Amino acid sequence: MCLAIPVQVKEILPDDMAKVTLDGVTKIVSIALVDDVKPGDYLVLHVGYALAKIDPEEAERTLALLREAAMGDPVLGDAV
Amino acid sequence: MCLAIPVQVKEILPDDMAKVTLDGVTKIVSIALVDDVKPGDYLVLHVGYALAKIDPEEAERTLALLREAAMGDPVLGDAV
Amino acid sequence: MKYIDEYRDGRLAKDIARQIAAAVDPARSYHFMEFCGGHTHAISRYGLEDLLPANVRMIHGPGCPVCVLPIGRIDAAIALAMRPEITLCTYGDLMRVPGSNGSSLLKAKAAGADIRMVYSTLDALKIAEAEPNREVVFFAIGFETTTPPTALALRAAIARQIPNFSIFCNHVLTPAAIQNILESPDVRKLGTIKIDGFIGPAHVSTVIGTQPYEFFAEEFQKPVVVAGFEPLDVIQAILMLVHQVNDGRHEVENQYIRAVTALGNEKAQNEVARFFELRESFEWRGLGEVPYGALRLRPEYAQYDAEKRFSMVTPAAKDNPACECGAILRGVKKPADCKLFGTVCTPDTPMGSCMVSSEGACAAHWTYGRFREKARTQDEGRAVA
Amino acid sequence: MKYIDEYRDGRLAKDIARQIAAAVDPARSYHFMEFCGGHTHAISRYGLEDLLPANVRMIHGPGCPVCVLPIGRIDAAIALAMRPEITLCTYGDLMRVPGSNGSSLLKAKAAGADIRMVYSTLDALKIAEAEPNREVVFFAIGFETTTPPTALALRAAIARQIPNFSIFCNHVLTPAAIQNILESPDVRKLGTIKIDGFIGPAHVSTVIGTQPYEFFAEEFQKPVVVAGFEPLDVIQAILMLVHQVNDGRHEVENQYIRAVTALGNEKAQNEVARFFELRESFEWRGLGEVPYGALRLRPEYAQYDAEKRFSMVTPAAKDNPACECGAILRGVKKPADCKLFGTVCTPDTPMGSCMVSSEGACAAHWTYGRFREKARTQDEGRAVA
Amino acid sequence: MNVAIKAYKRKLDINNGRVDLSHGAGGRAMGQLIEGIFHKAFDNEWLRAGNDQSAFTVAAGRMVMTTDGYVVSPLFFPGGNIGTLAVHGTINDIAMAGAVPLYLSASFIIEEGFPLADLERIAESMGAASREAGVPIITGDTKVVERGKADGVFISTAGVGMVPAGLDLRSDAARPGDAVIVSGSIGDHGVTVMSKRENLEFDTDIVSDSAALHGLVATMVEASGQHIRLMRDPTRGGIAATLNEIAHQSKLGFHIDEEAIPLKPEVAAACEFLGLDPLNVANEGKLVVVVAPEGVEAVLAAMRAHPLGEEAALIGHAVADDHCFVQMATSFGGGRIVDWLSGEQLPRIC
Amino acid sequence: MNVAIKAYKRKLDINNGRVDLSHGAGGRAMGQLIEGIFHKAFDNEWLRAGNDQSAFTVAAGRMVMTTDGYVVSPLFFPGGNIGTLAVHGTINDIAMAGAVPLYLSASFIIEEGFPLADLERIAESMGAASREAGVPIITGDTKVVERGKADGVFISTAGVGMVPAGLDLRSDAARPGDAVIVSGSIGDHGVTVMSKRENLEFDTDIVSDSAALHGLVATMVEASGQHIRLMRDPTRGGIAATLNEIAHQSKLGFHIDEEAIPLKPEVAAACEFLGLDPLNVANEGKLVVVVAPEGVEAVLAAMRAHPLGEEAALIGHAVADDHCFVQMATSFGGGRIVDWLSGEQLPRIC
Ligand code: SF4
Ligand code: SF4
Ligand SMILES: [Mg+2]
Ligand SMILES: [Mg+2]
Ligand SMILES: [Mg+2]
Ligand SMILES: [Mg+2]
Ligand SMILES: [Mg+2]
Ligand SMILES: [Mg+2]
Ligand SMILES: [Mg+2]
Ligand SMILES: [Mg+2]
Ligand SMILES: [Mg+2]
Ligand SMILES: [Mg+2]
Repeated sequence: MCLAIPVQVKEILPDDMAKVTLDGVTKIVSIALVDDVKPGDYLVLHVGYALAKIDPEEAERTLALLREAAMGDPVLGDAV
Repeated sequence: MCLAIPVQVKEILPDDMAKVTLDGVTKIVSIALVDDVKPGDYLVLHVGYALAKIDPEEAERTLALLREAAMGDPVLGDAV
Repeated sequence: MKYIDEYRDGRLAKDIARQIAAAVDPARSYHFMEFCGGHTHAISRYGLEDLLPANVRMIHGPGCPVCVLPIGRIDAAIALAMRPEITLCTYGDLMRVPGSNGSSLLKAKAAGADIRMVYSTLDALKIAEAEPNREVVFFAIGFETTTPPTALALRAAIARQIPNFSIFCNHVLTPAAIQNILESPDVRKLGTIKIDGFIGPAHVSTVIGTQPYEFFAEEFQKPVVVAGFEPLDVIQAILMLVHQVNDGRHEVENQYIRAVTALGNEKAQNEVARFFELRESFEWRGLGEVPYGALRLRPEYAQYDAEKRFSMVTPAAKDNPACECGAILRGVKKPADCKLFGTVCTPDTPMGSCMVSSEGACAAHWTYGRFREKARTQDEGRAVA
Repeated sequence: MKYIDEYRDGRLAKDIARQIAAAVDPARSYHFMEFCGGHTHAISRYGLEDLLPANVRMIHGPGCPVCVLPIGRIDAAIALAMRPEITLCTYGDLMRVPGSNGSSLLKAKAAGADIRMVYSTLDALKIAEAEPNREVVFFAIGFETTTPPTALALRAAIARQIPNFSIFCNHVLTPAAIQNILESPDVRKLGTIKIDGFIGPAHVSTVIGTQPYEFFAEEFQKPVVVAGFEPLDVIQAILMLVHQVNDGRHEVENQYIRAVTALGNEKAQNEVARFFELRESFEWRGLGEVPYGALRLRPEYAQYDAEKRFSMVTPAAKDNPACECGAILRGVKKPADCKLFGTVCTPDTPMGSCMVSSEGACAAHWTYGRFREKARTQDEGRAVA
Repeated sequence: MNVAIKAYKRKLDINNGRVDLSHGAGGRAMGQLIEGIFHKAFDNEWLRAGNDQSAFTVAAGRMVMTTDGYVVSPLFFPGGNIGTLAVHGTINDIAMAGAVPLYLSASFIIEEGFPLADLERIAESMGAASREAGVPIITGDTKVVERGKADGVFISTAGVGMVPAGLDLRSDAARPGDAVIVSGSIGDHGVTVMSKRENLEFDTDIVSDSAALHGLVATMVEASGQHIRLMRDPTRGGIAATLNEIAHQSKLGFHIDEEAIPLKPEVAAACEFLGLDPLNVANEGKLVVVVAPEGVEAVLAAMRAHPLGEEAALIGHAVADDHCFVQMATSFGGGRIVDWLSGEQLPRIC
Repeated sequence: MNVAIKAYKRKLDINNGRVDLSHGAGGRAMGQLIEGIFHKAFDNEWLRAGNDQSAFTVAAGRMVMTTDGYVVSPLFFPGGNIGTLAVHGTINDIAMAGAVPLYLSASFIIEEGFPLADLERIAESMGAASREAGVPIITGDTKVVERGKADGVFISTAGVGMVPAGLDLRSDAARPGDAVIVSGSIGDHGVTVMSKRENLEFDTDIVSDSAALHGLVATMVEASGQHIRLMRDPTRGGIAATLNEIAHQSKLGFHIDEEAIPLKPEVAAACEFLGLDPLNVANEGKLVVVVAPEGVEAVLAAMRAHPLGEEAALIGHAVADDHCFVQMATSFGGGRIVDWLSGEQLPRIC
């Protein structure tokens, strides 16, 4: 039910809509719930609405942590 | 368009309707346009409504006239 | 089938045909117009023409309500039916009548209009009751035979308070049409076509009686024999007409005494009078404007009058100019005289109204009788070759 | 697929699994509940359990909005959909959820109800605009993830003046459910089930942020790691939980930092707050009445609230008494502990809600994991034989 | 129909159940529907084999293949239902080649919401009809479409058969002088179906003539196969359409005699009610055969000796005619053309 | 399709015309529709012969027959339309027996109002597909139903074919140890059709894989016919359904490897959008073949040498399993069951 996927913005359209893409598949979705969306941004898409932006640096950091963890280094995570 | 057929009344039903028959085929029709319809009567049926009673004596007279005419006797008809 | 089979007795028919042959004056010709499509159909379907002497010719009159409905009325009905809220109920006969530009109710239905074929006005009422969200319009058409059932439906709609039912009224009157034919320039003034007598309507007359024909018989000095729709009825009526012509009489005679009286069905007449009134003028396809030739709903029933309720307009629309329906309906020409007959105009793709209903002169001839012409042409063709 | 493929890297997963194995204390067991169905699905679909040491067990929580919808709400929706004027729009997930007596929206549709599956609330609005004569009701269901889209549809319906659109609101709140589990007698008082930590919701958290979990971590002394729905996200979160347990910490950590912040999506939160308010109590299937565990439309939007607009009642309806969904949702039992599992209850004919959505604990186990049990039983069977 | 799944534990609720979209989705529910209704009703080794196609052994020779779609409304009528039509009609099209029908296939398109009880009833009558005819339904397919996108159920059957050596009936084989024989009374099927049509309803004891004609055909072929020019089953459009088709294909005309055509009084009466010509009304258990003059006696005798041909009648002859007219001497004594019906506005009758 | 009437003078208005009820009534209008669209598009001697059935000569041997109904929505999609599916799908069910498809029949059920231009487009692509495959459509049927009682057009095709001597593929023939090969990437057809569904619309360059597989099958049979156990085209329900069916029919299990299954990135992405598993998505030009270990190399080589099998891949093996589970090693490294999809809620895709 909470299925959501990461998509990239191709084009901003009127009425808070945007054309987004995932590996050659394109769809028009609502970006009314997220501010300052720009082409190139990655969004979390759920039932036709973007819910959040994906932060590329944090994503990279997660992967780095994963790779470290895989090597046995301590996993620090992001204590909040 | 003016297709009409002779049917015999089998049964008088409520609401000015009647069950009529023609050679083993039965249908329910309106008799609202004809007065004093009784079982056994023959009616002229058109688009679901009886338009007239058939007068058995006159029908017999027509056939008699036809037979006379066929024999060459003068056709008298019914001058009105 | 009682009152059917005995009037289809072929042996009796041959005997009467013999009497007709004996009665006719070989020196003259007899032209009788059967006003009604019902008679036209019977003549064609039973091959009656084969039984008549060569100098007795039947002229097919305008007596088919489907055939005389003008193209503009079909266009108006189609335009109405295409409206999303409308359910148009109609007798099956109307489905294929050509409107403008090759349109028809059948094609409008295919294009998405909600059009339902009904067997009776009662069915249309039932639909209106069952589907209160639809505007159910009954496409009313027909002569005096078919008008009383429409009147009764209207009465029931009022009594049962069915607000979503209305009537697109196209009921027409036979006496007016007969008068129009007799007064047409072709028939009266130019004398190009001779009509020696009429076979009067069968079922129309059950309603209006024989009295309305007295005027023509007297005024135009033409014999009229009201006849049933079975083939023996028709052939007997022809014999009666031959006798009148031979005797120089021009009376109204009633062959269909088993169902028709002088005064007709007064109850039905009253129903019609209660709900309908005369139109000053109404177009008949083929005949043009006919004064007092049609009915409309009385103003007090305006809410049931689809023309008013939906502000319908009847567009001006022209028949195919090559179509000879008008001349055929007035008895001036025969179907085979039309260039379109049997080429582009057939019952499958009718161009004119006479080709639509099986009671139309062209359709009846094509469906049942065209082998006669073909036989002729073929013989001629072979004679030439 | 960027941000997908890299989180499905099996080699990396094996390495992390090795780290988990190295980190765990062999003398103790670790029970972690993944609250969300999305995590349950990922664990089953990718076979994550095969990678975990025997003393790390995952407990499938109630985090599937479809699974926790009580039977009475389904019955109410079916009753509404059977009304002739209603068009019920719903996400496909709900179609097969069992109501009372073997009913479901799928069967109601087969029986004539006008039920349409939509992909987005936008589609439901489109239907309402295109068919102004229908009463279009959106069957709204979902956690905090799915509520903002419903709020936006409501905003659009008001702005575009769509009077025939309304919402049957079944939105529920995750923190309330987590609290309910932690406070349930099984978990808290009886101690029959031990939960050592939680994997926190992924997409719910994009909206509400990580802050709401602080309370539990503190109050119940349980670690929480918010994690993404990809398998590497999950396994990384498990490793993080193991470390917290080993360290005796009970913090809220965020593995899903690429999409989740501490405060979440405030714009979405505001949209929700504008149109919705808390219900004092709402039944969760399996959990019973959960205080402040769901939302309803604010009274000023009553005309858009299908429950009020159509005077809907939620009938009292009992689950199949043999169904163990409740215990499973609270982590007390496992799917295979239910007598109905895999016999009369399968995803084709679900008896309880956990068998309906592919995110339900029973469905996920049946669809992806049941070979494990069978293998066990088979081995046992053979051992005996 | 290749699904054989035992893992489905809950029984089909035939009495109260309806077909829903899951029954067409390729999963277990579909397998259960197919097994629980179709395999059970048709019951044969080919279906049980559960392949995408079914196999059978043939001898060398001339085969025929045919297909027809059945969309009759209403689905059930006195004397049969859409299922019996789907079996009989396709067998008959095979039989009209003089062939021995061997196997049938059946493709079902079912509207969401269709009662399982009705589906079972249809399937069972198909099974019975196919067993009675000795022509098994060896392969099939099931699709479910949304409510409002079909009309209950549509069935398309196909059939194959083997033509006896030496027989080759063709649509252009009629010759002037040939006799036209009809196997029995006309119009029964069409009138029966129309009598049950909403808005047209009338009561009559007439039942559909729906029947498989291959047995009758076999006796005819045996009696005088070499003299049979061609056969047709006069379904949609009635014998009027059939004779006109043959006339155009064989490039000749027909002269038929109205009085010779077998017609039940009730059918005649129903046609009066409806304003229809019985020549245009559909049949589902009758055939029209064109026979060379030398074979007339033998064929007619063979037909009359068979239960489905007891009332067989010689109704006319082929004549040379460039216009391909079908002409009829009316019982009244005149002549007329018998034409295709134009733009028929009738209920669907097959 | 036995009407051959020249008396109809007005041309079909293909550009603007629509199918109306007269096109199904058995009269001239129907004859004109059939001739003007179907006979023209399929264009062969059998249809021109104008009989109720069509004849052909066969040698003695084992024949197969199959049927399928096609109800896909939308009717047109990238890579094909309902007509190409109806030709390819039925040819494929014949081919899955290892047989040489010979002839097809086609039954059309058309909704009143359907544009003649669309019907012609469908018929022409069927004609082209059948000519390309060398399998003529030799007999057919046309019905027209009222608006709202169908969904544009439904097509049921049936087919017959001849099995090469010595070949006998059966659903229960798989044995533990056998290899499972798929002929190419999965899910292309289903994703293409879904991408065009109203409300689900997304854009992608994927096209349906709709194709006739008998040529590929012929090379496989030639290469190693004796080692082929059985074949299936994984249509509705995808390869998940196909493998489960085979498992239950052959009473064994399968172990397959997710990484080995050919899958286009766009199909994978579309499945993410829709929350679907590509294993459940339909194919219309792919086959799954179970091969005895000795034949694997030859079959795989033959497949890869054929344009429709270039991407053929060995995806797993049959194993002994009383539970008939299809188990898959995920690319992630875990194990899972691959099951039938339950109560699919997808658009109709074949
Ligand atoms: S044949 Fe057609 S066009 Fe000619 S007069 Fe008759 S109806 Fe008119
Ligand atoms: S198997 Fe079915 S009945 Fe048992 S707990 Fe799970 S959902 Fe409930
Ligand atoms: Mg056929
Ligand atoms: Mg047939
Ligand atoms: Mg199939
Ligand atoms: Mg329907
Ligand atoms: Mg036939
Ligand atoms: Mg098949
Ligand atoms: Mg198939
Ligand atoms: Mg046919
Ligand atoms: Mg439709
Ligand atoms: Mg197949």
